[in-house]
Amino acid sequence: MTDLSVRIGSLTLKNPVMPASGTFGPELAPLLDINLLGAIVPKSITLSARGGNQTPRVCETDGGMINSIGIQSKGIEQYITHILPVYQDYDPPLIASISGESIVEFELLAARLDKQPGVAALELNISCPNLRDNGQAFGMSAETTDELLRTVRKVTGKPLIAKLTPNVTRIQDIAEAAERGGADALTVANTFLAMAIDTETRKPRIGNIMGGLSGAAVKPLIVRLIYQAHQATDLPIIGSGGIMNGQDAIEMILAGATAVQIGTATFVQPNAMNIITDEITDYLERHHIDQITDLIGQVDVS
Amino acid sequence: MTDLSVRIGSLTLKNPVMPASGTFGPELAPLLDINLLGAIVPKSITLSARGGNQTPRVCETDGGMINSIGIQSKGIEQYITHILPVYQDYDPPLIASISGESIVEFELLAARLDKQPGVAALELNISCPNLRDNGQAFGMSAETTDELLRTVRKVTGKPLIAKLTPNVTRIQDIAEAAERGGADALTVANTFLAMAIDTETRKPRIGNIMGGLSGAAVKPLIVRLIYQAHQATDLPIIGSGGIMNGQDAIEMILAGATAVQIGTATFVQPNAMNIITDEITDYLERHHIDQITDLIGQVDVS
Amino acid sequence: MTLDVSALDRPVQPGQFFHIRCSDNWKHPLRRPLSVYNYDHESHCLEFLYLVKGNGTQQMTLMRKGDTLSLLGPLGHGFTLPDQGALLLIARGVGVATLHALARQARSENMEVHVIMSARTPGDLLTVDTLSRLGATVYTVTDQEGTSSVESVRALSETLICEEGISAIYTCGSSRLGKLVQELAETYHLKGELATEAHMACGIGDCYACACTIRKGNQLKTVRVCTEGPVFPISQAVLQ
Amino acid sequence: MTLDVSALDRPVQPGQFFHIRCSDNWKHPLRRPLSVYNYDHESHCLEFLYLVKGNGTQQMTLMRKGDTLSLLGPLGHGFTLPDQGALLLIARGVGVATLHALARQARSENMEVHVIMSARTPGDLLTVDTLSRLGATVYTVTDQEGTSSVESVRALSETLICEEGISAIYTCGSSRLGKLVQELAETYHLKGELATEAHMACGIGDCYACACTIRKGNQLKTVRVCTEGPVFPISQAVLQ
Ligand SMILES: Cc1cc2nc3c(=O)[nH]c(=O)nc-3n(C[C@H](O)[C@H](O)[C@H](O)COP(=O)(O)OP(=O)(O)OC[C@H]3O[C@@H](n4cnc5c(N)ncnc54)[C@H](O)[C@@H]3O)c2cc1C
Ligand SMILES: Cc1cc2nc3c(=O)[nH]c(=O)nc-3n(C[C@H](O)[C@H](O)[C@H](O)COP(=O)(O)OP(=O)(O)OC[C@H]3O[C@@H](n4cnc5c(N)ncnc54)[C@H](O)[C@@H]3O)c2cc1C
Ligand SMILES: Cc1cc2nc3c(=O)[nH]c(=O)nc-3n(C[C@H](O)[C@H](O)[C@H](O)COP(=O)(O)O)c2cc1C
Ligand SMILES: Cc1cc2nc3c(=O)[nH]c(=O)nc-3n(C[C@H](O)[C@H](O)[C@H](O)COP(=O)(O)O)c2cc1C
Ligand code: FES
Ligand code: FES
Repeated sequence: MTDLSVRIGSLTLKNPVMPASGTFGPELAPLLDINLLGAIVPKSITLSARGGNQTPRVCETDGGMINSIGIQSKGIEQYITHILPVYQDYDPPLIASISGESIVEFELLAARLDKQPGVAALELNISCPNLRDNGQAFGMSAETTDELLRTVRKVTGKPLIAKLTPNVTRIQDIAEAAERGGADALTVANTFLAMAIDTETRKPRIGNIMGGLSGAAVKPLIVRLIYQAHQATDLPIIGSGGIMNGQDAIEMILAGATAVQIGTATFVQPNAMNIITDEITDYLERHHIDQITDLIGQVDVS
Repeated sequence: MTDLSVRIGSLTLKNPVMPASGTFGPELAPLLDINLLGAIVPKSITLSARGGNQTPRVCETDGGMINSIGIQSKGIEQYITHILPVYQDYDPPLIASISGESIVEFELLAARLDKQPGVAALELNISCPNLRDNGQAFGMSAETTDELLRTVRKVTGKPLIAKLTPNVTRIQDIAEAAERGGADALTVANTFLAMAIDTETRKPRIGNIMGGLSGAAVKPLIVRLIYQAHQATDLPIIGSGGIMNGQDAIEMILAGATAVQIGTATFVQPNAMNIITDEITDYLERHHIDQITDLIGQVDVS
Repeated sequence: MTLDVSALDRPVQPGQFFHIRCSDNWKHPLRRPLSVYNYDHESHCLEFLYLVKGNGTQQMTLMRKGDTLSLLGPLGHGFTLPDQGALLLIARGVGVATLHALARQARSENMEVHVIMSARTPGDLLTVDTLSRLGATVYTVTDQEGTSSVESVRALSETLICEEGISAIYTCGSSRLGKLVQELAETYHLKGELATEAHMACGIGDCYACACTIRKGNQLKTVRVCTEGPVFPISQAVLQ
Repeated sequence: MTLDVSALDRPVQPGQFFHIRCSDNWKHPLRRPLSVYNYDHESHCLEFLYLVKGNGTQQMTLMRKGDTLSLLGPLGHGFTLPDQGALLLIARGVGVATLHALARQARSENMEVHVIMSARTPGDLLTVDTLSRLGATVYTVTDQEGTSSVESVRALSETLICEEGISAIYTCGSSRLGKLVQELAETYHLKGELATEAHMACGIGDCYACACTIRKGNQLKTVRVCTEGPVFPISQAVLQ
């Protein structure tokens, strides 16, 4: 029997495959076996209601897509009363992605969710390129990252996963800051700030001018960021960006990821996560590897 | 008659299409009409001879490639005696790309080339991810960029083009630093630090572990970087990264580029630059635009 | 394009759409939404009518008899028929695809259907014959003939409303005509519905890519076209 | 794969290669190098023999009669024949492709050709028959039969060298055999050449992707396989 289970801080997942925040919802239930996921990750939630960004909010680019949803949300209270219960009847633990506009908001969100038994861990979206001006994010500064983690750490005992931005000069510095601040794990990474212009209309193809690039096109950048973050910290890493199949997931695990998140692939094929889990199992069996944890960070750089 | 000419500092190019350093050589002559280029840009030259990096030095990724050539060069003297003369008989002005391992080396290289009539401008490769440890580059620091430009500025009157790295948190800061330091133009940008792993052998697919990603996959990131740099400075920008056809070139010009460099596309199709120039002309004619300069930065963000 | 969708076990409403993987071309990963043009519940034949716009629709033209296509659907909320009275459909361009399905449904329930079809040139007018064959009365207007101005369409519509016992009015494909329909519905107290479009990623309600603003009472609300739409009561539409 | 390359106006040497755009699949932009397996100067027929390895070669298998292919070439430096004497070719796996062209050329100049062909299994031995038909003497060794160890090949080679008047020795496809050939060439003072492989981008000498290290005199030098190679004098080869 191949053992797919992995640990993210104190949390054990039965397999390393989970959705990327913002690309998953209960609407997938008829198309995907949610109980076969390693974890459930709903869309990032904000403290108060937000309308989201201008349309168009998505555009296709070669081998990927740009999105600028801007976190449309009905606020934390509605999340607790309406969103969390929807997932109660599924087996996988729920990782709540939270997104504040200030450190205080992150603190309030974490404190509020700390009391929710339905929340197994928190993912701190300190990296959304679509909330603040010109793609700025908390995760672009090591100091802010450290302070933010430190503040949130004080108000909750649940595992904290810092979702880093790839739009930085040295992800190692941010990874270390998150570890110092008390993160239990890192998600590497959110989307890449990007832009596309329609040459016929001369208009940006995203209403908000810029947005976040995801999908296959970004994979070689994410593999590099995982490798760098893994060298810089001992924290478990959740790889996210461009995974389209099991081989991509294995590539990230070899680079240093403990688990993986799937986003864009789900838009292409709603049951992509189930297929990817099967492909990971096939790979392990073919290579006679008993436990997936034996692969983590095992890229051979000799 | 459509006017394709553009100005890069004091240099006038008859059209905005030129090769990206490291992807061009006289061997293209039978396959490409070099006299139809806006400029000639040979491979970056270093002060002393360098052997380059371990093999494999290139690998294909989805919609792009990673390279880690590491600037194999025979040194500046051989460049002056053997490389420059090769291009003497072609019309387009030659932009010499120089790559130092220290600010002093950049200074020495610039001083040496300042006296060469065959060199119309200098491109400072302050952004090669393949020279120093783990993809570090001068262009990752605004201070170093400023100081480097300032130093080089003192030793040459030729137009200075700073080739920026995309692997930074805020390209605006680096663009401003280069402008302050005395740059006449910016190339946006060099390659993205990237990594790929062969899941069967578990080895990195590049001998040097990491390398620089180029090709179509990076275009939406480069368009964004051009847009940001154009907002931050008044310098003419040479867009570079992922241009495969005339429409891609127009997209970058709308984002704020004055000229464009073509690299990976030449590997796919050796006469790509000639085709792209024709496609740009077709676009201008179809849209009844007399001068390409009327398009620069004209993305409609209203 | 006609497909055999025997696996489909749900009813398909006019106005609903399918989210289509046009090819396995890695360069163009996203699915494309296309309205149901016609669905025959007996033969399980599903038809789309589409305009070749970019790569996705281009790829679809390359499909040959016997090829298979990955579809998600039927998705979204379709049109609702009035309890009685005649229908007026006002379509522009390929917007006729979705209204066509509605016309067919209404005709199958023996309702009277009038269709005003607008296009740039007479050559761009689609499916006039099929609609006529269904027993719908078709009026065509085009830019080229100078008959498609909002004012002309308004005049024609008002005549029809007054003379033909129209109880419900539907539109798709033009925001100028959408506005007109909104005014007509309000003035003449008609049931009115509008089919909207939006760029989509998931197509099933998860990603909020397809947001559009609607008016509910006095409040503006952002909803998902793929889930709350693509058909909305015309009174809720916010059109500029 | 056989191509009509009537546009080709240059002679093609055995050991040279073509740089091939295997498809216009955007996902896989780079060209792939393939050695000339056979070129008929009269009919302008160019043949490749390739192993299906990854996407590029896979795409090539999808090509049908009548399709066209974008090729750059002939590129690089090919093999040189000895002034006289017999040739010994030692090939492993698909390395036989490039040596095959050499065998054909040598036979057309009436030189005697001996080929030791090594592979994992007898089923992996390629083009034995064609080589025999050309008049080459073929010796096959395989891992499966336990006949392919360097020592066995050395013994066989030494016998041939002593008995068949071998004046030049060529190899491709295995660095262990390359080393052997290097030793044999030195010991027996034979002309020796090796065809190498390297990952390439441009294929024409511009990008320095295809670097390999050679020994010239006492110095190590980095050269481009696509331009200075792919065939090198065996004495220059640096093999580990
Ligand atoms: C609910 C709904 C029903 C539709 N029904 C029909 C129909 O029956 N017949 C028909 O011809 N067209 C219909 N459309 C429009 C159709 O989806 C687009 O024409 C199609 O997606 C264009 O894809 P492309 O690859 O050819 O063009 P491209 O311009 O290459 O597409 C690039 C991206 O933009 C998106 N996109 C481009 N135009 C539109 C658009 N108008 N609406 C939504 N996304 C767009 C594409 O889905 C793709 O993601 C409908 C749209 C919606 C939202
Ligand atoms: C000068 C030369 C001549 C060759 N002649 C032949 C021949 O006659 N027959 C034959 O079967 N093979 C030959 N090869 C090897 C052939 O180029 C590779 O098998 C082929 O490129 C694999 O491409 P792929 O897309 O199938 O594999 P993939 O593994 O998907 O290729 C991915 C990338 O790696 C490169 N690559 C992978 N393997 C090699 C390799 N061994 N050498 C160089 N690049 C590689 C590809 O070109 C591509 O860029 C030759 C190589 C060289 C350098
Ligand atoms: C439509 C869309 C919405 C997203 N929303 C969020 C979000 O709310 N919070 C977040 O942390 N990441 C969000 N992301 C980023 C994804 O979680 C993920 O990190 C990214 O898409 C890269 O993975 P992929 O290439 O597998 O899609 C979103 C991505 C997309 C495409
Ligand atoms: C094989 C290769 C070698 C390169 N060598 C250099 C170099 O020597 N100096 C430099 O400034 N950029 C170098 N680059 C970067 C290119 O000049 C260019 O900025 C990059 O490839 C992006 O453009 P593209 O997507 O059109 O290839 C190299 C790129 C490649 C692919
Ligand atoms: S397209 Fe994803 S919510 Fe509508
Ligand atoms: S492949 Fe470019 S120099 Fe050889």
